[in-house]
Amino acid sequence: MQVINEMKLVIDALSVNEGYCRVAVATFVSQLDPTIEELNDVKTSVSEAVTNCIVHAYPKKRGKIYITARLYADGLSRVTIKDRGIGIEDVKKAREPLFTTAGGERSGLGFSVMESFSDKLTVRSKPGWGTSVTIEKRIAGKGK
Amino acid sequence: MQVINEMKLVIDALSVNEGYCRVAVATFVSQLDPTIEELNDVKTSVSEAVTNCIVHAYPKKRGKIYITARLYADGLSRVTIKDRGIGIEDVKKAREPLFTTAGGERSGLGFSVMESFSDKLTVRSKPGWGTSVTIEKRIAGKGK
Amino acid sequence: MPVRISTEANTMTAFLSGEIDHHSAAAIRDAIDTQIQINRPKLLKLDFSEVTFMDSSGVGLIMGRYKNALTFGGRTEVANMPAFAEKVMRLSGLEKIIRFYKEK
Amino acid sequence: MPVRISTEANTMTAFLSGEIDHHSAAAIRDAIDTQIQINRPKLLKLDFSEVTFMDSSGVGLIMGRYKNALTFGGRTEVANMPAFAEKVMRLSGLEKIIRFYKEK
Ligand SMILES: Nc1ncnc2c1ncn2[C@@H]1O[C@H](COP(=O)(O)OP(=O)(O)O)[C@@H](O)[C@H]1O
Ligand SMILES: Nc1ncnc2c1ncn2[C@@H]1O[C@H](COP(=O)(O)OP(=O)(O)O)[C@@H](O)[C@H]1O
Repeated sequence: MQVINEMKLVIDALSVNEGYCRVAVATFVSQLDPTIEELNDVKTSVSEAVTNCIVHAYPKKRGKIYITARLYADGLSRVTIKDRGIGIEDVKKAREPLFTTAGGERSGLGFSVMESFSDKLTVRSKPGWGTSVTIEKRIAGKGK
Repeated sequence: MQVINEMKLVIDALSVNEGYCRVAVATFVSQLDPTIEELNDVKTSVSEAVTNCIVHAYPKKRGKIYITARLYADGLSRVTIKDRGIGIEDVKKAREPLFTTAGGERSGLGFSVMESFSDKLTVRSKPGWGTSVTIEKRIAGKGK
Repeated sequence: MPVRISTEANTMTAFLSGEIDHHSAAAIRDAIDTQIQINRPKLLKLDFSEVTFMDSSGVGLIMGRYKNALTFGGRTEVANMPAFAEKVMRLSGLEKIIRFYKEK
Repeated sequence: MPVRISTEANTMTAFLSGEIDHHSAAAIRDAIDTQIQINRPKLLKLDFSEVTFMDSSGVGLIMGRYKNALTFGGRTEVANMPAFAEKVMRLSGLEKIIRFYKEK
């Protein structure tokens, strides 16, 4: 399927950038003329993935978040959020609802939200290499 | 001077992305709490540079626009807009007001606007290599 | 500030607003906890009617306030959760331990 | 559509709105030129009061309409240029050949 538009964003993994990242992706996806609900789904799942890069990926150093968003002619949006952080030992376990390694007030629902707010979620991770999360969301849009 | 935040955006050189690029940069620069006028200055000069990548840089192929925005602790914003297009033969001449090689309705005022809307404009270009435009704008901000 | 707090008799109400994410939750949490400490309310009411975005950080935020209020013997209720945030809430199962309701 | 056009006697007014850049200028240009062709106005009035952003593409847009109206013997005026766009206008020198004015 043909990519009709693509953007890549690289940004510091700082919590002050959370809002910026999800809005940057959502505004780009807006070109597919999504409904408000579809756009909120994209925003929410991107927010979870970006927050994970900030909260979990770089416990010791200041790192970067790598975002790619692709729009396809048939209305598919595919967003990849990647870090070069510590990675995840056991991805299957990490994706279980309520599982969290973080203290504070993390709910362990990040991956569950990404899964239920998108059509397909792919997580690739390796300790020491980093984590890459791909969120696919089909935009039926206002016109349909 | 310390960089407090940085973002890089790579996006297709399509005219549909003009609005997206200037808003993406302006929203990022908003962290420095600019006045409405300062923000409009950034938006306008970024718009000129991005439009040039779309109108002039890639006459034959579909290319990319490379944007970097850096925010400094003292309130400086530094935005670089780059392409890997055809480049500019004579940069000094290109920067003259009203000079344009394009037909249509280009006014030849792009570089003049960038210059008068920013504190410092740097243009680097080489035929066959591409063009890189750096716009520096000091944000005094609402607080000052 | 993304939260405004008012106290009346034994009830403390926190009106949250704007976008709730991991970043903004920190300030909201601190503001509410300071007031819980001072007022020790019997009922903590979290009003979400002015919230425009929320991810799973909102779940942690509610859960954390619930626990903190309980420390002082108070219970927590959540009012006016916007429709777009209900999907996150259902995933959390919070409705099993906290009362959610809508006001007109 | 970022332009609304109304015609009255020999005057045609184009109300531009939203963000004017190289991308949006194309549709505005086509819409106005089609109507110039049809109406051949003695006076073309370009009203910028609803414009929220403008870069140098706005200069080319005005200049192009000025020339096109002139082809049919019409003159062009620009009304209500917003303050933020005046800096671009000053650079262009357009005020030397076209009348700019504000209405209340
Ligand atoms: N980008 C990441 N880098 C490293 N670890 C991660 C990353 N994303 C998620 N994890 C791990 O997966 C666990 C579950 O993530 P998630 O479902 O989003 O819940 P939460 O963020 O609330 O902990 C996290 O606690 C963390 O251990
Ligand atoms: N990114 C670029 N790539 C190639 N040529 C460029 C680029 N930017 C500007 N130029 C050249 O410089 C000239 C002047 O640019 P500018 O002042 O922005 O006016 P305009 O865009 O209206 O032509 C252009 O007509 C073009 O020849």
